[in-house]
Amino acid sequence: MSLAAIIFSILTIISSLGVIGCANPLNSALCLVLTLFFVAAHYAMMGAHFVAAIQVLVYAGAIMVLVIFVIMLLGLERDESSSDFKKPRNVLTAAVIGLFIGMLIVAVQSGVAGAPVDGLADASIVNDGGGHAIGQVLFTRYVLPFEITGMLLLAAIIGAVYIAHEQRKPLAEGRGLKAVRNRE
Amino acid sequence: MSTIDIIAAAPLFCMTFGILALLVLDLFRIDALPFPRLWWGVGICGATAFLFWPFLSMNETAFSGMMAVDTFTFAFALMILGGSAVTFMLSDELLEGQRVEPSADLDLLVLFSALGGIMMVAATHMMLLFVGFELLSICVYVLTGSARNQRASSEGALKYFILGAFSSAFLLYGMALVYGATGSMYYSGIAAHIGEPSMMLLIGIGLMIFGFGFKVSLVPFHFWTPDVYQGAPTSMSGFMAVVVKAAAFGAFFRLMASGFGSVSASWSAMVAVLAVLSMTIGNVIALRQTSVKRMLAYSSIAHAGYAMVGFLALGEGGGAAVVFYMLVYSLMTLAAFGVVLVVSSGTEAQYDQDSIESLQGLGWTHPLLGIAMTVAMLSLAGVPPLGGFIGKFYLFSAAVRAGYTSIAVVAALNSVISLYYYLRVVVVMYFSGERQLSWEPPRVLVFGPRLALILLTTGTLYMGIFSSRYYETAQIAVRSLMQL
Amino acid sequence: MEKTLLLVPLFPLVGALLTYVISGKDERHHRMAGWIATFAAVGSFILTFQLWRALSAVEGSVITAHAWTWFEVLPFKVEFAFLFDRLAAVMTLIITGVGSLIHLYAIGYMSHDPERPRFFAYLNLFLFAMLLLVLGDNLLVMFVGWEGVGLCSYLLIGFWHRDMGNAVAGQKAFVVNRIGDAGFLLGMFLLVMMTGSLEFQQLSQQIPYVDPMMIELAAILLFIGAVGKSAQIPLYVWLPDAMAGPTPVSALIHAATMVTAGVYMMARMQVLYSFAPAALSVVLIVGTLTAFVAATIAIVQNDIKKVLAYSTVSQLGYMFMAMGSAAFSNGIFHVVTHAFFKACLFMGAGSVIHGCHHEQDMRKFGGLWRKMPLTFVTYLISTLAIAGFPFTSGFFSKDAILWTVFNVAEDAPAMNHTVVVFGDIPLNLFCWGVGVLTALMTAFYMTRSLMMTFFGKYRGHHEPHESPMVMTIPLMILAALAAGFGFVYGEAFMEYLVGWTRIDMQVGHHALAEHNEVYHTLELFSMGVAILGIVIGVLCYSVCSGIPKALVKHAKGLHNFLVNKWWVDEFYQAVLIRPLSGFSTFLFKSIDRVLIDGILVNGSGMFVEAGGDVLRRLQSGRTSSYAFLMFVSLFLLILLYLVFMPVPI
Amino acid sequence: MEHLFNLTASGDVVLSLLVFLPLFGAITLFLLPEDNDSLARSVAMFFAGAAFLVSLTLLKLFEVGTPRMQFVEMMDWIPSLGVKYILGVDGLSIWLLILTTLLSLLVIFASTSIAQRLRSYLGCLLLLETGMLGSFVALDGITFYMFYELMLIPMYFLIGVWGGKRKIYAALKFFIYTALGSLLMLVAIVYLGLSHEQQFGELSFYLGDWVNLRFGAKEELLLFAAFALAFSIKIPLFPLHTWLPDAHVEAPTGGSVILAGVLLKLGIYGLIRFAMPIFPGAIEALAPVFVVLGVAGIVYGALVAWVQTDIKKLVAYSSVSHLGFCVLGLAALNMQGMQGSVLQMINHGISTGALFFLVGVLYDRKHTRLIADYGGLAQKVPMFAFVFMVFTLSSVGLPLTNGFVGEFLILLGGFQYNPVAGAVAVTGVVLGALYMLSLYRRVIFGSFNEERNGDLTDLNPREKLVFAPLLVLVFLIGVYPQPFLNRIEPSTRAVLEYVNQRNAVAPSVVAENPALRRTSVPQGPESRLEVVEN
Amino acid sequence: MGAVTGYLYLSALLFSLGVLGVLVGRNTIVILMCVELMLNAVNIAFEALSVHFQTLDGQIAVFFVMSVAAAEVAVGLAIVITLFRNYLSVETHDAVTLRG
Repeated sequence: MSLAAIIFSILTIISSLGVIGCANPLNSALCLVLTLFFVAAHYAMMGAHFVAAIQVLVYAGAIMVLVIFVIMLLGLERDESSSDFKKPRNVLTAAVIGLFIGMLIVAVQSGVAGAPVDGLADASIVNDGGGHAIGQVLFTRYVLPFEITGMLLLAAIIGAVYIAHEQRKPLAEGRGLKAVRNRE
Repeated sequence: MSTIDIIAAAPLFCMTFGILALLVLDLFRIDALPFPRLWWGVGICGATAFLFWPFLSMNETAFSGMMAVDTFTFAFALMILGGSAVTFMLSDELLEGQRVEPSADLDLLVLFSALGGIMMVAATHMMLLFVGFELLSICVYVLTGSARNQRASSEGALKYFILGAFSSAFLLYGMALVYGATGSMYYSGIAAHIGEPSMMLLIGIGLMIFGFGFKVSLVPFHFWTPDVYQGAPTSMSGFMAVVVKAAAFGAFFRLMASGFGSVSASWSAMVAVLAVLSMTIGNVIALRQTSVKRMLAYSSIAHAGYAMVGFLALGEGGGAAVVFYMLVYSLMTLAAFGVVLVVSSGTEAQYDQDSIESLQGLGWTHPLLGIAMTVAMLSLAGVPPLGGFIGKFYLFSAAVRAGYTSIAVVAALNSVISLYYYLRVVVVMYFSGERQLSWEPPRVLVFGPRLALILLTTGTLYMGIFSSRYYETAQIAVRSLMQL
Repeated sequence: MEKTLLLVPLFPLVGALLTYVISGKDERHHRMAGWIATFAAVGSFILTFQLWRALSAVEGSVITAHAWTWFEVLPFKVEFAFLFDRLAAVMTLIITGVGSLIHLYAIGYMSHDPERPRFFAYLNLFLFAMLLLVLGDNLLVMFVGWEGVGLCSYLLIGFWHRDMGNAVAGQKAFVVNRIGDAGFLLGMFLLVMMTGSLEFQQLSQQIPYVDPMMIELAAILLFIGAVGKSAQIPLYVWLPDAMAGPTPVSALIHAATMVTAGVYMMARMQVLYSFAPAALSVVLIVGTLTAFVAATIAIVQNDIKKVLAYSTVSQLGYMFMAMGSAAFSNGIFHVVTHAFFKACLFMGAGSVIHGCHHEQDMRKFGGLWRKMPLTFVTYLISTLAIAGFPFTSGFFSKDAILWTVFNVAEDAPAMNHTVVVFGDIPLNLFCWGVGVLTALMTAFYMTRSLMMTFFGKYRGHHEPHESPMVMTIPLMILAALAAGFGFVYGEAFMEYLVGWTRIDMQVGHHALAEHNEVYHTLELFSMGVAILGIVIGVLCYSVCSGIPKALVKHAKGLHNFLVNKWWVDEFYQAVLIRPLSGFSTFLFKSIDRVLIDGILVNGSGMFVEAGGDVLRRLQSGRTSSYAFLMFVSLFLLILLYLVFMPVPI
Repeated sequence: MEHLFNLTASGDVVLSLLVFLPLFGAITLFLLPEDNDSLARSVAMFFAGAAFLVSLTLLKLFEVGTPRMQFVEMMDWIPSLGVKYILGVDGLSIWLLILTTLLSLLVIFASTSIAQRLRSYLGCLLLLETGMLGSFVALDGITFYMFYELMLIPMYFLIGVWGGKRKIYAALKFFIYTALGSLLMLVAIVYLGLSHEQQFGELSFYLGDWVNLRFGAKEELLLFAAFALAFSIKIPLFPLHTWLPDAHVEAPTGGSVILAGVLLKLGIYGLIRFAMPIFPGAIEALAPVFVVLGVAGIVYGALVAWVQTDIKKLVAYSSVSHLGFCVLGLAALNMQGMQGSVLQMINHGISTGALFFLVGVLYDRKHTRLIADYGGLAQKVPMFAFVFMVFTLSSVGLPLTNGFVGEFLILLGGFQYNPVAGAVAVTGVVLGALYMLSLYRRVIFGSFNEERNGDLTDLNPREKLVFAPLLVLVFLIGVYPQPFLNRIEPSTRAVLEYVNQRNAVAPSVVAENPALRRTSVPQGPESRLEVVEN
Repeated sequence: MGAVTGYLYLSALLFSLGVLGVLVGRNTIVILMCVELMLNAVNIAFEALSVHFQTLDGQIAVFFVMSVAAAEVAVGLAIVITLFRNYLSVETHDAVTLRG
């Protein structure tokens, strides 16, 4: 790994520690934004510029804005929920996760396969990192997952709206086709 | 778009069109629908199921290898669509009782999750699997929280969401590790490149088992099930217990069989442990439950344990046993949840009345409900003439054929333990004299639930006696899946 | 000929059914019942008499009749068949003869009992069962009769079932008999194993080839059955209590017929016993002891029926002494004579009780010879007979037994009476001595009962009256038989029987004894003993009536011991009944309730539920703890199977 | 011997008709209007009567003297798993069928005391009858198991809905106790079916195919243990009997008559039909265990019955003792014992069934089962006393009653097998007299308590009609049992010869552990009998 | 060659930190963010593998993961709002009515 990558990795880890460590949800949200930027930097370094752009645009931009908006909406920026690390359970959790990391590292060292199998294995496409190649693959091979993801987003919207919006009418004469039918 | 893609796409188009049509109609509040909204949902499910029929005889993959068009997908699609249709029927006009504001959005979400479920089962590519998995999960999180102003429902939704997201992240990480270890996202690609199972692969498989284990509610990952089933409105917990679990089992089986089939020696030990734990702990805790929904939740955990036994005997007909068992399991559990739904969806006093005492004397006052519940309970317990017994019988024979006789004995003993709490329900309904509770479940049943209960009960009985035809289709399904 | 043989048991059966059918109707039918039953008994007596007459004409003097094959599990087959030979003839004549007389007597005795038909039905049923026992062609048909009579004695003893005491006595009789029957069953099984069949002809052919040890065992087991049925030590306790039944019952069942079944069985199985010397010694000892013990108890009894009951036990002891010394014909001779005088005594006692309005305590009698002359005379004759007064039938049969016991040692090769008791006295001499002593005591207590009942002044407060003719006729007939039979037909009877039993040839044959001077001295000696007993009895209870009271005062302990029947009942209660019921309650309470039900069944249920409670608490409801538990278990699972699975790192 | 089991479908349908007739009855009952009791009873009577008549014609057509299966029906049920629907009747099951149909008919006829929900009560009885008949004729492992479990549900409802005070506990205990045994048997059945696939290629659950299977010693013992456990719970064999008293005490009269009359026999029948031919080595090796438990059951049942205060509990424990006899007969592995055992099953069905009817008569009038509440009934109800006397004698095994023949053969067989066991078993006969007569005395004799039992009425014509056939049977079997034995003999002989022949050829289990060798009397009894024969 | 393993180490580390955050976190929104963190860790792994294998599958996977993450957050926050409306707090340890 190049030196820059290592530096950015350390920065990413520090900022993610910040996300966990901060008592105030607002601070941790900001730390998360920082982490996302560092991750986008990693993508860029790896040559996937388009992905890095999307990362910054979608993740940092849209999702985090929404999160911070909700934090402000619920007025949580003031309360200091202390996720103190001293509690015995948390220490145990940290220990288990340490072991977990060790296990993952040992696993990752060996297992990575050599040659790619069925992907579009030519360096040019990857390197130019442009949207063109991704778009081309996305709408030929991955068309079904793409459509389903569309469905997914639509469902998420309907669900979020249904569940979060203020209750407009008292239960009895709720709008909707059935209620109307009853009225005749 | 080769012909196979068209055949594969037809049902999906039909379903999507139905959903969007419903959305638009509801959006503009045009009551063009001559019949209540729920029958629209049933209509869509019916049409899609009809379009799935050509899958029965085929055995290829469509959408450039992403989606499998074979009997296995057909079988599970039928189950998922059937389950959704029955959920629609069951919740007809009973939603008020569940403190749920009746609106088209719910039906949409149910249909979306059904679509997601089918995609999961049909997926032969990890990405499609993941996206289907998420579509199903997202919709069900919302459905759980659909009784917005009830604390239990929102708490259930919260728990389900956090733990669901947590486990899907693990699933995803598992996929990444497997992708790293094998170099391909296609099940066939994975199977081809597995070779000597490296530690990274095994951990990947382990994490994916965690993700699916959570969805199927196997024991170490089952903690959410009782709370969510109790919190969610009964029709939704019924939907989750049946459709979601069936879809998760379908995808899990396809992944394990065609993806990691060749290294089954390595992960079968883990599956065996999960199976035994689920059976035993599921049954043992269920003994002490007073709430019917929580009891049914633990019973579904136990039954997930029984179904996992099928995974141990991939070669020797275990798969067919799992497919058949899921079919029978869906019939029994939906019937049970249906009865609880009807009983607890009366006046204000009833809403959180899901205690076993609420069923008191039901056998005599409401013969249909009584019989449906008794058949469901006895079938879940595995008493012979009913479907539950035949399902268990297939599972036992597969396990014994694969040499896991000791697990078959454990399963037999667990059935005995389960007898106790299933029979307690029958005791409350028939043996403990007249009804002391003030309220009565609705005397004359609305057409929807009545039809659904009759269908489910006769289905359970039918499966008990004439099960061979369905078992053969299940065998064909699994055979096609293995060579894929 | 076979037809009549089949009819003999059938008559009483039909009689029983008829009387029972009309039991529910009005008063007129009740009287009829008695006569129907008696006609049935007399009818079967006549048939038997005909058969007996025809018997001598038949070659080999055996008539057999085969009804049907009862059941067969090849190679073992059981037929429902009857055998009529000399022995059976004798017994059947006694049963039907004495039976008819007792039926006649019962009509009078039970004249004002509301449930007469039921009584007579049971009596007839008893006759049917007894005839089955005696006429049976194989041990199993005999066993049917054996248990049948046990049942009838149970029904008859508990006839007046309003009073729970009678019912308990009836049940005690049946259960004790059943203990004997268990031994009988085991004997039969052993015989089936050894010889493959139970028919008497088959057995007598097979037995010589069977291993001697098995023969001894079979003999002992069958003897246990006899002990149960014929009330020998240790299973005699039911007979005294059986006096709770009406007196005709005691007369018929507990004197003449049923109790002698054991003796008949040994006679019938004499082939087996002749090959089992050790068994015979046991029989001899048991017989002697029973005779002695019963006699001692009879002395102190005050209830007239109890006296006669213990006297029956004692006389049965005598019969088994005869059997024990392989003198089967002598035993049967004593059975016959005993049937006569004991039935007469019981009926006499019955008519006394009937006269004194159901009073049974001898201390309430006295001076009845004037009021009931006929009963007195017949009672006197029978007492003399039982006491062994010279030239009465009792004397002849008892003397014969004492004689065979005395000199059995020399000329009975089959008998190995080398068993020595008390220093060097050979067993049989010891038994003879005890036998003589018992004869003395018998004479004494019978005379005592005679004196207390018929002499002195009347101590009761009822107005005694003589019994009607229907009761006194049987008394007179039997008294005559008791007096004369021995003298007139003694010789002919022995000839008749000995002709039947080939074995008796070698053992103490009566005729031989004629020229043997030792026999004559013995005869005189036993006459003396009998007369001495009678004289003492007369003296004690007439002239110097102070002696018994003085004796009672001095030998307080001994008297008390005897009055309480050697504490045998209490002994059984303490050693057998109470511990058994204690053990069963223990079994039920602790094993059934606590061990199997409590611990195993409910216990496992509770264990599983406790497990459920523990695991339930794990479900704390907090999401973060769920996530924590899930993650930790995942980690452990992966660790677990990574460690076990040999995976190249 | 193999010829016995390779069947050809004989084309007639009488067995299916017999088995499913009550089922049709139950279904038509449920379609009837709810409240019309007399209609319900007449319909139930019609179907039960029809079933009885069919069983009688079956008896008439039954060919005596041949061990082979008759009226065989063969049909595929679950082809993929080789599960076939095979019915057949032979000497072992013909009398049990008739006993079932007779007792069911009598129970339905005598169901006057059931006040509420008579329709469902009769429906449960008919369903129960189907289950019982099916179990007795089924020859395929799964079909047998299906009917075996089908019986549990109606019996569970009979006890649970119409039972006494602790009915729920008793019903649950009954169901779970039996289900535990039967589920282990299910695993064994599955294992057998699969091992047939390994050894002979195709999966089969038919008894005839299983007979050719060969197992290792430990494997055979384990499988036999699974079957033996299920059937021992059903019998009930000594340590596993605690469900019986509770089930009997709480069950309604009809329920306990059927439970005692027929359900208990399935245990013994199952052992003879399934366990013996398939695991001859194991049955030979474990015969001593069964003898010991059987004899223990006899003595234990008798003693505990003696100290009971509740009549039904007393009769229930007497059943434990009686069936201890049957087990002893079975385990003696000789002709006398086996035939005695099969005959004793029928006798026990008649005598104990009648005894429960009698208790029912008292319970319906006075609603109490405690012995102390009765006394001196002879004066008030003489007819009842007479009938009670006859069945007490039959239960005690008095000669000329049905009890004696069976008991005699069993004790003879037991004695030949092991004299000590025979001797202890004979004490059972004595104890039997003890507790039955003490029951009879305390209930019937003694002083009559007018003010408490004054209103007792004697047997009404309906009850007399119920007892009449049973009385006739008691004396018929007692006096002339040969026709019954003729039909039982060929089948038991076939099974016994097959077991001995298999053990002679490949004494698999017995050879390995000689300790389990059968104890034999000094001279081998069989040899002795042969000497006599020729 | 070391690049991919390096990034995999990084993703493993980030993933574990995310898990730690979820297990320790008390505020629902913080847990939500930690889940996002875990998903990002996986994205890094996918991207690294895509580069290593020289194929685009990994990158497309990242796209799908991102869209799923977005949908998840949307629904998650909606649930948090209803939770807030019913429990007036977003602490997970408050919502414990369902248990046993």
